[in-house]
Amino acid sequence: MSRLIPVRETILAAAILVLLLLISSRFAGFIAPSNLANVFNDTAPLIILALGQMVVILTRCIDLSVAANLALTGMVVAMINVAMPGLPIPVILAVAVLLGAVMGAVNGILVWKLSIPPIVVTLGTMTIFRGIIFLISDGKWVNSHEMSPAFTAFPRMELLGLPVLSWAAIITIILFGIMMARTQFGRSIFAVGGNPHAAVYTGIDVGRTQFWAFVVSGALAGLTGYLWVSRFAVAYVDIAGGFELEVVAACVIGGISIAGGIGSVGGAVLGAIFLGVVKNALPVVNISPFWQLAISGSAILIAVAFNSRSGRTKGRIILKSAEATQ
Amino acid sequence: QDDVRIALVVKALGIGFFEAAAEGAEEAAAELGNVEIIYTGPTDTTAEGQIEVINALIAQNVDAIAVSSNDTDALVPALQRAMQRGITVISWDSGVAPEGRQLHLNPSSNPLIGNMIIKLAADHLPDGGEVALLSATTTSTNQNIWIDEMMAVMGDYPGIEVVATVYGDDLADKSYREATGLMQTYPELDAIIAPTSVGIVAAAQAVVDAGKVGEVNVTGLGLPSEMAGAIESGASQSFAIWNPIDLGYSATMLAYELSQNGAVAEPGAEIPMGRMGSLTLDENNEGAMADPFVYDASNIDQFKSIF
Amino acid sequence: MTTRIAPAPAPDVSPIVSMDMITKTFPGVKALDQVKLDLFPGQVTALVGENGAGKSTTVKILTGIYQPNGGTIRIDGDPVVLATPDDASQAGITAIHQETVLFDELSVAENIYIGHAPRTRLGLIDKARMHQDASALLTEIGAPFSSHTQLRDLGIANKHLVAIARALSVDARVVIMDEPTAALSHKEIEELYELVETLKSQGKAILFISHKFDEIFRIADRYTVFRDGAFVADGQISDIAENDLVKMMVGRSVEQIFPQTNHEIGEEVLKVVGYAHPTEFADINFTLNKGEILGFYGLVGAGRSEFMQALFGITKPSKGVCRINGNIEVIRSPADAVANGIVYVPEDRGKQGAIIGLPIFQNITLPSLDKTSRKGFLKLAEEFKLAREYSQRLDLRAASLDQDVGNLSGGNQQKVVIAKWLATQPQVIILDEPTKGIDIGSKAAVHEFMAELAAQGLSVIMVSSEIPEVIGMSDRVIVMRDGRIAAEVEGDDMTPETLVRHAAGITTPTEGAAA
Amino acid sequence: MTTAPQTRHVPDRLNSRAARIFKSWEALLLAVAIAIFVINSFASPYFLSAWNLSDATFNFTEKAMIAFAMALLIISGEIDLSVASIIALASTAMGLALQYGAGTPELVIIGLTVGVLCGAFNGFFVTVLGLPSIVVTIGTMSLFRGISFIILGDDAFRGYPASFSWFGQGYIYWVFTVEMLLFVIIAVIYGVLLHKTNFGRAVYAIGNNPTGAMFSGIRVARVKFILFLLTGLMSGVAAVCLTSRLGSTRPSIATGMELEVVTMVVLGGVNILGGSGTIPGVVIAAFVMGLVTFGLGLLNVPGIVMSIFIGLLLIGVIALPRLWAMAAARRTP
Ligand SMILES: Nc1ncnc2c1ncn2[C@@H]1O[C@H](COP(=O)(O)OP(=O)(O)OP(=O)(O)O)[C@@H](O)[C@H]1O
Ligand SMILES: Nc1ncnc2c1ncn2[C@@H]1O[C@H](COP(=O)(O)OP(=O)(O)OP(=O)(O)O)[C@@H](O)[C@H]1O
Ligand SMILES: [Mg+2]
Ligand SMILES: [Mg+2]
Repeated sequence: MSRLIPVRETILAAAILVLLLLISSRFAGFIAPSNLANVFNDTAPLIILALGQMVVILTRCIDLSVAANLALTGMVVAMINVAMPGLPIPVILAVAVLLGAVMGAVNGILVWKLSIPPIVVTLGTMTIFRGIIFLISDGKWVNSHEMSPAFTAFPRMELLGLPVLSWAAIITIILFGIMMARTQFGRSIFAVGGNPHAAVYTGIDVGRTQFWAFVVSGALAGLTGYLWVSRFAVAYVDIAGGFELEVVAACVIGGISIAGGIGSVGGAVLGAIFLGVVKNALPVVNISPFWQLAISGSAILIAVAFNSRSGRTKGRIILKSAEATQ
Repeated sequence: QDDVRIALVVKALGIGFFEAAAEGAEEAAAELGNVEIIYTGPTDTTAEGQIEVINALIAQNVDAIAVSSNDTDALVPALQRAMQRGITVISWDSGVAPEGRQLHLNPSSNPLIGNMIIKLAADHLPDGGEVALLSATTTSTNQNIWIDEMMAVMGDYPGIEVVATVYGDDLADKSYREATGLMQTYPELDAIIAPTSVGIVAAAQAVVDAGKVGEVNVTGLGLPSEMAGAIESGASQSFAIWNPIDLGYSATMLAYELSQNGAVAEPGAEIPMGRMGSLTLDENNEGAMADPFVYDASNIDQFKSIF
Repeated sequence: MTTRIAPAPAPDVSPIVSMDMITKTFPGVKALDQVKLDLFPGQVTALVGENGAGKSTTVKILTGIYQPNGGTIRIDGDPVVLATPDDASQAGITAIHQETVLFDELSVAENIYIGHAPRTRLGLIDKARMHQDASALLTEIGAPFSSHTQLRDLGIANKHLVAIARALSVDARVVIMDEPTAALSHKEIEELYELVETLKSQGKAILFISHKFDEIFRIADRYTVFRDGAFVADGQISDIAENDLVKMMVGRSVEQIFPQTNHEIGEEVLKVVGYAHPTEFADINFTLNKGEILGFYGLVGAGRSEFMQALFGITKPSKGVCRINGNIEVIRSPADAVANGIVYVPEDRGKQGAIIGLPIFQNITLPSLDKTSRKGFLKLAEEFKLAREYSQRLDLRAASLDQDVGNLSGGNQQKVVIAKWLATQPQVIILDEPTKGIDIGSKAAVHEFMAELAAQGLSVIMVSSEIPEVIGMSDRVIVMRDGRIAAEVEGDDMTPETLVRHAAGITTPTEGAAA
Repeated sequence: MTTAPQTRHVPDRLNSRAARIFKSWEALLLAVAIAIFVINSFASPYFLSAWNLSDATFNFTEKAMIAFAMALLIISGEIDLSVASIIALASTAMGLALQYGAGTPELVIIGLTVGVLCGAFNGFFVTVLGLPSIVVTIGTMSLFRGISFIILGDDAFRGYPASFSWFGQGYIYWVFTVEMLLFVIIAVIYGVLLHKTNFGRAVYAIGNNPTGAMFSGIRVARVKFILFLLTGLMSGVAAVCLTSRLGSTRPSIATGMELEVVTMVVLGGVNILGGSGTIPGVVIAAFVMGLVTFGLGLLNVPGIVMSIFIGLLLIGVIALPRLWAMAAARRTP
């Protein structure tokens, strides 16, 4: 029964609706479809990264290096673009995804083969990736006028009324929906996080699954790296600084259990959208932007307290069964 | 031979404006002959980062520190320690409180800049209109001063209304989002004034993406090399900046004068700064280098490859 | 009811699987020592042996979870290496494991098919077909729930049915069942027997592990006996008597194991009145006297551990009082319990008992730190003194006292846990399945020690699911069923038959209810 | 019946004290620290100067104060990512009090109290509601700093009294700063607390097996709550020092410090999953990080490049022994 109506997602969606209504009472234009499309577009990178992070968290790991991965990939593709302005966008995309995946694989290998705790691994690679950006760019910015028009135009290109950036998020959501529900890998992810011991009995390699989760998260970070850099038309060391925590926050708000095994694509997406709405609404409803941090912090606390209440395991009930059989 | 070591401490490494200032510093060093420039700074714009850098410089016993600070007050104790150890300390571009430095070099006089940024917007709004400010961080000293100066002269521009001030933290994505938010909240908005080189570029990009070129004019302070695209697209009619090369050059010259030639920083003093003439100090030991210079479609091509 | 289902086929067919000279060692334990095991098509082979004899280890080797240190496995006469669980299912071997190895967050169908779900042409999991197939399987084994149910919503018995369905979802030639009936009710057990019969008629080889002799004699065709990780004997069930099988299993007759209990029972120490919990247990009333060994018997899942943990202050009872030495005491936490002289040696040694990662001496002194320290500051010399005293008393076998307790064998870990509690000088010691998973030698030592404690005036509560142990050790036995006290038996009433009858809730005596 | 068992003698310890120390993580780390010290003295002529070394300690003293409390928290199996935000909130509270005329003693008391209250807030969510600490403190990390932003906005509090500057800028004797003294005192207190008291033993027990610790009569929730209080308190102390050193409060104070604190703790040999680690290890790790950043700073290496070294150090010191073991295992199958 609880399966038919996913409680957490419904409540989160309702919370977002209420939030939208509140905002629209202060500023009606916010819920105009065109503006909502803008908000979605602005939240697209967060959605994509949150999905990658979700996979990692489901396997009982955490990836703190996503933002640094994004920034490094973004810088590399920007520099490639400056050096070879003629390189077609599909090649750039492939490079970005591949590079991101390689960085994810580095994390994954350290977790899988050396059994170093994921938080230590990604804390380390986070600083290392950022440092590498500085080394390859010499700390310099890549500015919009240095990038080729095709490079910066891609994420804004409109298809069926929505920019490519939004489509990237939508396609990622669909692919993840299919992957998590309908593929062996997706189900293994839940199994590994839910009960690693049992996963071994079922023939699922826990370490290998975690490795691939990191690769997926890295690849998405790479993709987002290109989208980010081209959308804001600038690349430098610090882009998306601290974004990793926002990504984790989106997952937590979306009901993904940090202990692994519990979570859904819908939850991650809604969690990201919740943060996106808050972030975009503050400037327009004239709440001082200084409130943003406190609001998202409170949202995390409320969400996690709520999720743990609704998700508390029932335990086995010895007496009930007694009553039933008598 | 023992070189004179002058440290040019910037808000953060990698920002085009400061890279250009460093070039100017090298130019001054070459002119002076026996000067070694240490160009340094934190990687992100934090006061704590600058303090660590300054501590390292004190330890190296450099001759002078010229700093563009991330925080008016937080650097003071560290800089005071530097002065106690006999190091010449000046601030430039973004100042520190008077007790933390010997003098401060303003790129231009603050009232002039404050007036300039609103004038740039008003010149294209003969019938008045709504303008909004997109600043850097809430704590950036110079932006805050310029905005205050601007507010002081608003009486000269009747019909122009400042509807909001937002902060992009000198981050491209945040500035972009704030600019987009401004255009949504104030559909009638006529101009965005961004007195920061990061914010102005992001705002111009946001205007282009919102399809509001021609409706919203982005202006403020920016670098020709970064703003060339915005002028071309029409997102920005004009903007201003002083020459960062000159600024780095002047700061180096001043530091050299104070530490090597016995110049004394006191109210009313005139301190030479090479080809840029001399700096006259006011009662706060501050002085202005030169007027800001306006760039628009007529001259942008000439400067965009220089800085 | 106990009609033999089918005559044993002639033993001249060749085995599908045969294990030969298989050895498996764990750090500090030789779980299997050159054992052999043959499984024939269309026959049920019962693998019998005491706890820790190596039965489950054998299962894990056959299913590719553990790798043997030596020996050969042959399938249809050809040597194979089963490196992963996948290899094993490729080879046609499937198992219902002793522990439920399932996923709470997945649906029943997904649990059944994880790893080998039917695919659509695009390579995606075919949900419709998966649920269809799963439903068919569930119907076949008589499971009363839908394939869409989320596993977390099922009770332990139903979870076990899912595990059975999972094993059957693989088209296997060899089906292994490791204590499949331990958690099932009568009706489900009957259906399982029918299922075994069907599988047999399909020519599959079945390995059936059970401690229940009645069912072994009812459904098995052959037997193999392990003792202490070594092969003892195998043969046709029809050729052997129950008593002989027991003897082979234990290596001596059952009565001999238990020490003479010549302790004196004194006045009342503990009285529990009306203990209840909203979901786990209700109406628990009993008394415990000085120097008494009180046995708690019941089927696994009867709620004994839950109640003991409430008595120890871990779970909070909703009702009930507890009187210690005549005074009413409120026990809200284990710290309160210890202060009142009640200590608990838990069933789950790894999780709840030993603190793996801490050295032996620190494990022993942990609840007695107040005694070995001054004003909250540790005094190592005192700690070692205490640890030395109790490790000697329990005859602990270890390289040194500062060795990680995790490096000890199970029996010695158990000794450390008991030492830890004895060092607090308690009045009442609760031992939950004290000999579960420890070797025969240690088991005897624990039994002997228990008797010694009682003789010294300590009151002992012993929770055990092993009938011989309960009968051999206890002065009095309380039987629990479904969270309530089903009976209290004493003296000559303590027969295997009465205990099983009360534990299973059978009102009319049945034949062959116990070994 | 078995015969009366012959009691065996089990020795107290297997290895001598010297052997244990020699093989320890701390010994390895100390060797690294000494190596860095020697390399630094060759790399820069300015390194071996008392005043410079004294200045260098500011790079780590405040972080280390928190790291000691954090070490206990991590050993117990929890973590607090909100420490830097606690500093911001405590500093803001001090600034606010300053506006109402508080003097130095009041400022210190307020800073410490706010720290403890924040710790209690975290502790409540973790121990009473039973939520995972990593998530709770990611939330409070935003919340605490967010409150500072709400209070301060784009403003700053300045004008702290001269006597207040003693904590972050004062010297006890010659080159020895007040912060150094605090660092030493706190290190000793936490060293004793963790290694020499019943409380410390309980922390280890909880970290290795929380259920087992509870079953052994340890009040697990209470111990964890106290650890959150202590971490909050230490953040309060660091807030006093940092505010005093900077002479002003802005909401962005100490941004990102939590990760440096965690890095220091992990580098000090504390198992991020709980159960093991020592205070001497953290002390040495503090020096290692301080020496690396100061040494590279003298060479004017940008901070971000230093962080590569720290990142590599972090992964390297954990990975190398494991790679070693794997290689050894391969050689002798
Ligand atoms: N992973 C392991 N690590 C260390 N020792 C183990 C491990 N698994 C099993 N053992 C030990 O191997 C021996 C055999 O255990 P096994 O589980 O095979 O017994 P069993 O015959 O199935 O017992 P039971 O009837 O209790 O299920 C025991 O002494 C056990 O403690
Ligand atoms: N619903 C369930 N889901 C999963 N595991 C269960 C469930 N019920 C019981 N178990 C497991 O079965 C085993 C036996 O249960 P446990 O010993 O806790 O039962 P109990 O109530 O203490 O009964 P007793 O001690 O009388 O056997 C334990 O390992 C327990 O974890
Ligand atoms: Mg078994
Ligand atoms: Mg039990």
